[in-house]
Amino acid sequence: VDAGADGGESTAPESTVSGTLTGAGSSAQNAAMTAWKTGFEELNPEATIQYSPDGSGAGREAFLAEGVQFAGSDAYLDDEEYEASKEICGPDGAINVPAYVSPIAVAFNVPGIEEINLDATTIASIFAGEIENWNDEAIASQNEGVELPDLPITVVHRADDSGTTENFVEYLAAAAPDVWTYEVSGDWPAEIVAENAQGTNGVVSTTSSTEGAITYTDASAVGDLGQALVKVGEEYVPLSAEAASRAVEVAEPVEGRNDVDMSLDLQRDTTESGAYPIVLVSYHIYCSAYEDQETVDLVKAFASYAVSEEGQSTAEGSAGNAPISETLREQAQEAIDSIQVAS
Amino acid sequence: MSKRIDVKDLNVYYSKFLAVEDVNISIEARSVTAFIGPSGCGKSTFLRTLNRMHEVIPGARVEGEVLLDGDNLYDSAVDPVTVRSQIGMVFQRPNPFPTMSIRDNVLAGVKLNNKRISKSDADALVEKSLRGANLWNEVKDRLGRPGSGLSGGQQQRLCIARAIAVSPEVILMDEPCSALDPISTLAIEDLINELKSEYTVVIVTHNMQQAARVSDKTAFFNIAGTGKPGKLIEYGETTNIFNMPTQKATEDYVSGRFG
Amino acid sequence: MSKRIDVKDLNVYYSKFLAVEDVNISIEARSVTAFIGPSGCGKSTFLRTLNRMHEVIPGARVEGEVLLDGDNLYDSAVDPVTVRSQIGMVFQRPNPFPTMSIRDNVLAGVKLNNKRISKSDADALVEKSLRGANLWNEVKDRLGRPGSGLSGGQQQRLCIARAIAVSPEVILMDEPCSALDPISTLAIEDLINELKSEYTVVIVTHNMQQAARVSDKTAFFNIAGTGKPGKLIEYGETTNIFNMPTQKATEDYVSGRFG
Amino acid sequence: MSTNALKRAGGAGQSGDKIFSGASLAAGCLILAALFSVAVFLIIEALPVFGADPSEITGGEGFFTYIFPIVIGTIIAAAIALLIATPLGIGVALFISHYAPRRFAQGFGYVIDLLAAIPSVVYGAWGYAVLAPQLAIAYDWLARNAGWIPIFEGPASQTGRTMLTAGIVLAVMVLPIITSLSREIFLQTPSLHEEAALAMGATRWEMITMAVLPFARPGIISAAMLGLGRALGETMAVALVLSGGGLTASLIQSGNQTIAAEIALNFPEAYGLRLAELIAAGLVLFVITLAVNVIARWIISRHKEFSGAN
Amino acid sequence: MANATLTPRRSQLTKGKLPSYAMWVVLAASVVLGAALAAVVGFSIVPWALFSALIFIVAGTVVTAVAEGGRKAKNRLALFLIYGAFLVALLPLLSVIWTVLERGVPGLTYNFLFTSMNGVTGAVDNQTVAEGTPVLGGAYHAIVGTLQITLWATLISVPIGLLTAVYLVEYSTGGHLARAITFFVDVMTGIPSIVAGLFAAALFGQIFGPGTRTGFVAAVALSVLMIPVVVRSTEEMLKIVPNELREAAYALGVRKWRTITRVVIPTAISGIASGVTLAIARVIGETAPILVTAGFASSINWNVFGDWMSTLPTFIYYQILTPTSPTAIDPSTQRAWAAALVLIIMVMLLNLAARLIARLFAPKTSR
Ligand SMILES: Nc1ncnc2c1ncn2[C@@H]1O[C@H](COP(=O)(O)OP(=O)(O)OP(=O)(O)O)[C@@H](O)[C@H]1O
Ligand SMILES: Nc1ncnc2c1ncn2[C@@H]1O[C@H](COP(=O)(O)OP(=O)(O)OP(=O)(O)O)[C@@H](O)[C@H]1O
Ligand SMILES: [Mg+2]
Ligand SMILES: [Mg+2]
Ligand SMILES: O=P([O-])([O-])[O-]
Repeated sequence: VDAGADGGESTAPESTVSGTLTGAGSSAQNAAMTAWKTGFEELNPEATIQYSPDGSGAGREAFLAEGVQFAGSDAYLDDEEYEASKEICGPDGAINVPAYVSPIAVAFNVPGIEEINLDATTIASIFAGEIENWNDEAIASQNEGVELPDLPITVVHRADDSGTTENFVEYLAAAAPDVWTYEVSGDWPAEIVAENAQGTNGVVSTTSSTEGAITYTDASAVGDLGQALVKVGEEYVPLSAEAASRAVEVAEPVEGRNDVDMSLDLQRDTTESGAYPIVLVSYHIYCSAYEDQETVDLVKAFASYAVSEEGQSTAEGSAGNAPISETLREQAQEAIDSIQVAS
Repeated sequence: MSKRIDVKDLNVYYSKFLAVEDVNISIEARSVTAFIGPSGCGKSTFLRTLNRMHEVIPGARVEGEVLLDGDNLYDSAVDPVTVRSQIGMVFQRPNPFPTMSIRDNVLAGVKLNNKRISKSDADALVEKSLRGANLWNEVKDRLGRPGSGLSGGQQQRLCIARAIAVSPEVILMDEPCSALDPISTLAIEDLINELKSEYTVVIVTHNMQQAARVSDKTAFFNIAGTGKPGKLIEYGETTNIFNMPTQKATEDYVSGRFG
Repeated sequence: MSKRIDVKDLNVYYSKFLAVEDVNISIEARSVTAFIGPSGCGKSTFLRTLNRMHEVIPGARVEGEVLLDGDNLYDSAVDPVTVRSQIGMVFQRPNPFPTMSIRDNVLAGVKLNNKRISKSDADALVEKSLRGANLWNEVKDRLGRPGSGLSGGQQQRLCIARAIAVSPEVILMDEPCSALDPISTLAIEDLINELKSEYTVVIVTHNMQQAARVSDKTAFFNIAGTGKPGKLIEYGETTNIFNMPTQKATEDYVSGRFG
Repeated sequence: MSTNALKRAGGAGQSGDKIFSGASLAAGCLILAALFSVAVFLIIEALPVFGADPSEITGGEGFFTYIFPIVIGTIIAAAIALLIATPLGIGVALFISHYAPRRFAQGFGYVIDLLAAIPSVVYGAWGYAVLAPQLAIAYDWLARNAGWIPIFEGPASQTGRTMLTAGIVLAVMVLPIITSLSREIFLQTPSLHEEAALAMGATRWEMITMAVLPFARPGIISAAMLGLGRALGETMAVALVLSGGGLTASLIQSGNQTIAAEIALNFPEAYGLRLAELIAAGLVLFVITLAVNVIARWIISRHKEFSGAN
Repeated sequence: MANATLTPRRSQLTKGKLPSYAMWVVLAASVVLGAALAAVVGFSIVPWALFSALIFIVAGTVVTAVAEGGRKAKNRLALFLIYGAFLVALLPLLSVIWTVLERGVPGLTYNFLFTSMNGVTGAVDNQTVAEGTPVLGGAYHAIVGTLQITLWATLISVPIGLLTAVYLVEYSTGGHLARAITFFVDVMTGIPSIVAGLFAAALFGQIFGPGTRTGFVAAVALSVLMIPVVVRSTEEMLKIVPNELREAAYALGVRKWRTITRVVIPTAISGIASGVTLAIARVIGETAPILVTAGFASSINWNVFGDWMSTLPTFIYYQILTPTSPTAIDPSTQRAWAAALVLIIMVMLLNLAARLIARLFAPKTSR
């Protein structure tokens, strides 16, 4: 109905917009956001994007307090927050758009081993501290032919409250409910005593410097560490962008939102072949309606750019995440197109 | 210029300790008054109340009145600064400013108050004050050096120079010659004699000859015993105090002439 | 117990400024020696070199020898601490420790060598020293109070009590009676007379009667002019110095008897 | 009475006095208002925690159960830091003020002040990357040889990122504060009193215990309190260095957490009640700071008469 | 006579004194013994130094105690410990400085100092790593932000802090107000920095609407952290100014405020300067409060009252925790250490400036 609508059709919007768009939230998106910001500002020299990677919670809070115009978040708005968003966005509330998909690797530092096969129960047992040595029978039985050393396992987890942790333990709780009986949250369960470190970088470098260590991390940061193949159905699936996208595609939309909303509940215990279920989906949260046309244009232009093919590949080049699939992109564009001026 | 001081029923306390009790005294303008008395009897304490310097010591307070030409210093509306700029003081322990050169020490009263003074006036004032305190010759070549590098007696004279440089109407001197040799002492006594023609001078001294030489009137303070307050025992013409004191205690004290 | 001091060709400098030049003097054991001279002539400076206290002042240094019973204080192997524990000192400016009570001030030096002094011994020593300095009566009721709440003269006597409490072999006193009234002065002079029977005493004084009264020998220091070094002009029996000085300068100085 | 000439004589310069005393009073009131509003802000923000159902609090057993181990952790970390930094800081300050050759003393002071120039993120990164691996070896040795002492109970952390390491890093951060203030105060010791001690035949150390340390006492205590404040409130360095966890007595295993680090680590993802919890934790820190400071002030005031202000 | 020259009389003053070389002998013995002990636990430099030092301290003290008595021994022990304290304090300093220099110097290029991170994406870093070209992007924006925010924080807190300390020491008589100020200042010394940030953010959010993030908000947050340090250290320094000096000025009829500004403060200036530098050094290195108050800018902004800003610590923090390119973190790491080095140099220069200022006013005493 308006100029922004065509923006989505082609990968490079022809009309330029102006103004400053402010966002805050997920630090996981930071690298991708930098790429989007740079790419977008190049196409729209009059426009400025500023994004503060304060954390998803902080971002959602700032969004709901009208401190920022959009939020980046590793989790979609929960029901309560969705209700609250109606206060600021009008009767249709906010829209969650999955813009950043990134698989979470189970990474380890065992000299000479680059890949091992693990099923959900084994992963859960290791992280719960029940399997304490790499030569444990439970690991060996899935890895015929791999020379597993007699080496104690050091579990390394995130010290800070993080989306990565939340998605990882959500997977453990769903796929290995017998072993993983802890509460699912962004905080590592206090009952499990293990080494920890702040930030993705922290866990990776601790793991790299500690033989026998295992951790979970955003796939982009895995570096030289060994990676586990995760058992889905009957096969062991290696981590890849396609496998991650696949898992997102088979996710179920959340009920009770406005019709264009794209909040997704991932099926962690999926048996879908080729899907890699430990994946983090990070959203852009926009209002369904903004005060004035200028903001609407700006928001639509930026949102479209982020989910566009170009936007996604720019992000991949910078952040190493997995681009969203064609189907998702179409849905997302539709949602973005529905953004309008508040009546 | 000079002013008289009348003290009425003055008590001085250090917190609860009554250090000086019930002093009544009238100090004439244009005269030299000497305070004598044994160590610890409250001379310094009393002297400090004459320009409200006791207020600087935590816990110290007074009762009674001190009138400067009839105006009560302790009136609630009176600014102690006004009092002190009219009543100058030289302390028992020399205290030159360590942050300042000798010259700046002398000019402290002028400069710290941000009074504008031309360089030549300042130079003249420095020389005049230092000459008055008999220090000029010793320091004229090192006016820019810190005041703390002087000998004990030199510091004492520097403090005298500093006090007279602001020409207050009344000058209180607490043992100004204690660290001085006879020559400097004579010079200071000459200075006091000179000052007297324009200012009111009060000095504390342990040196009875000095009191006899320079003062017009003498006040004798005494203390009855440890923990007791100091009291003004006798006050009168210096010649009378030294030659025919009315009080036994005064006679005992002045007759044992040692100084 | 007491020791003699021989000074040979001593020069004292403050950085580049030669403050005292070429002093040769022999101070007898068990005697009282008085240093007299105009303010700023280097008496304090010289006195400090007798127990190496000048070393505390940055830039101050000496050339020459000071022998304590034949042992050079300035020998490189000598620890100034050893020197100072044998040669005590009372300063021109009274300096009681403000952080200590009066009692602790007196005991400060004693506790250094004798940590475990019994309470009764300590009490006895405190009383004896304070009595010696004629301060006992004034402070006996407030031994536990801080030393800084005393009058100027009281502080000076406290410092004397502190110095004699450690019974050093030589006691140097820089104008010990400057802030004292005649009564206390007499008491201190009595004390000096007493000390003399066991210790060597050196005092700096501006009071010539005092020098005449207490000292066996007198040294007269003088300074030729500003910026010039102080020099020992004449040294001899006190009676000779006062009655038939050999030098014109000495005669001029002592004949102008003011003190 | 109205004829009192002294009353009107003041005029001229008096306004300066009024302005200055007024300004300092105003500054005092402003600080009071500002700090008071910080406190009020905290209390308001923390209030939801105290009304909340215990099961909603992290850990599910109420705020006290949640905060208690972290409080202990905070105290341990600050205690280690102060126990190391106070004597060391005083020693360094004495070195600079009374021991080092005068010519170099200033330079040495400057060098130590450099410690204060290092940002806490860098301390964190250094503690994490350089110090911890070094200490891990020592911890291993301690666990084997002194493991019977509860605080050295094994197995020692393989990464060395333990409470003791965090305490040491904090000590290094606090050190310049204590050193710099103590040094300035030591330098101001009246030379009269130093001379008095030396003249009695005191050795250098005796002179220091007699004249310098008693004079500087209140200052040293204040310096230690400022250091304590830093140690208690430090966020980034601890967050980076410490591999935190539940309460343990051992200082050489992973475990324990400090309030400030807990806040820093969880704040970005916190909202609603969780945020209130974290702010309430900050409030608890105030209470600790206050308690220690009250004790310190009391110690100073007990000796007030002997402070030698005159 | 000949006899006398053969055995010169030993000075009473040096009786029982250890010869000057004694401690060197003890030191040499300690080093050897230390090596032996270190060999027992597995020889390496750290235990060797540790054992040698311990043995030297103990042996030196004991030898002195035996030869010269307890007092001298205590004195010597104190000397050892105090020199030791200094050396121990140097260890972490050298280690940190070395770490920062080693990792920071390579990144310290003209380009780093004079460009911002505007336009630098992960792809740029990936390319840099792949092609081995020099790292692009710099900390100019963060340097500007650090200077601006710290300047404003200092402008707010130093006058207020100084005046408050003056009020507490010179004007108050220990009344309720003084006690209340002291109370809050004490409490605030332990404020976690992030809480100060939250407070400032909430305060400005109330006044200017939610999400107000500017350099000035950060400066206010930092002031909350700075003020207690300034007040308390200044208070201590003012307290030790001898009353004698105040008295001397008052007796000259000098007004109280002039006495304070011309006599008291100059006497204490060196200590005050140290305290202020400490306070600045503390806040200039703060990360957490900046994160929630100043936003996160990657381009240059000189205006503290509008738009977001970055500071060096936040720059370092983000470069370490969320590298520009998660897949190639080396450029980010290099930028972080170079920024740390820049920050340290800035504080050093500041410290130097403070000392120079202090020296201009400092007492011209002989010390
Ligand atoms: N710390 C110092 N630095 C530089 N010069 C000094 C220092 N102390 C004293 N002087 C100078 O050395 C000379 C001798 O000083 P000294 O204190 O020895 O005099 P004095 O004879 O004791 O005088 P007084 O009787 O006044 O105490 C004087 O000219 C004095 O200014
Ligand atoms: N700051 C103080 N706090 C408490 N008591 C004090 C203080 N200053 C002096 N005193 C006491 O008050 C009494 C009088 O002291 P003051 O200094 O007036 O004596 P003085 O006559 O000047 O003696 P001197 O001749 O020794 O200087 C003494 O007993 C003294 O101990
Ligand atoms: Mg007196
Ligand atoms: Mg002298
Ligand atoms: O993206 P994170 O929330 O795991 O930092």
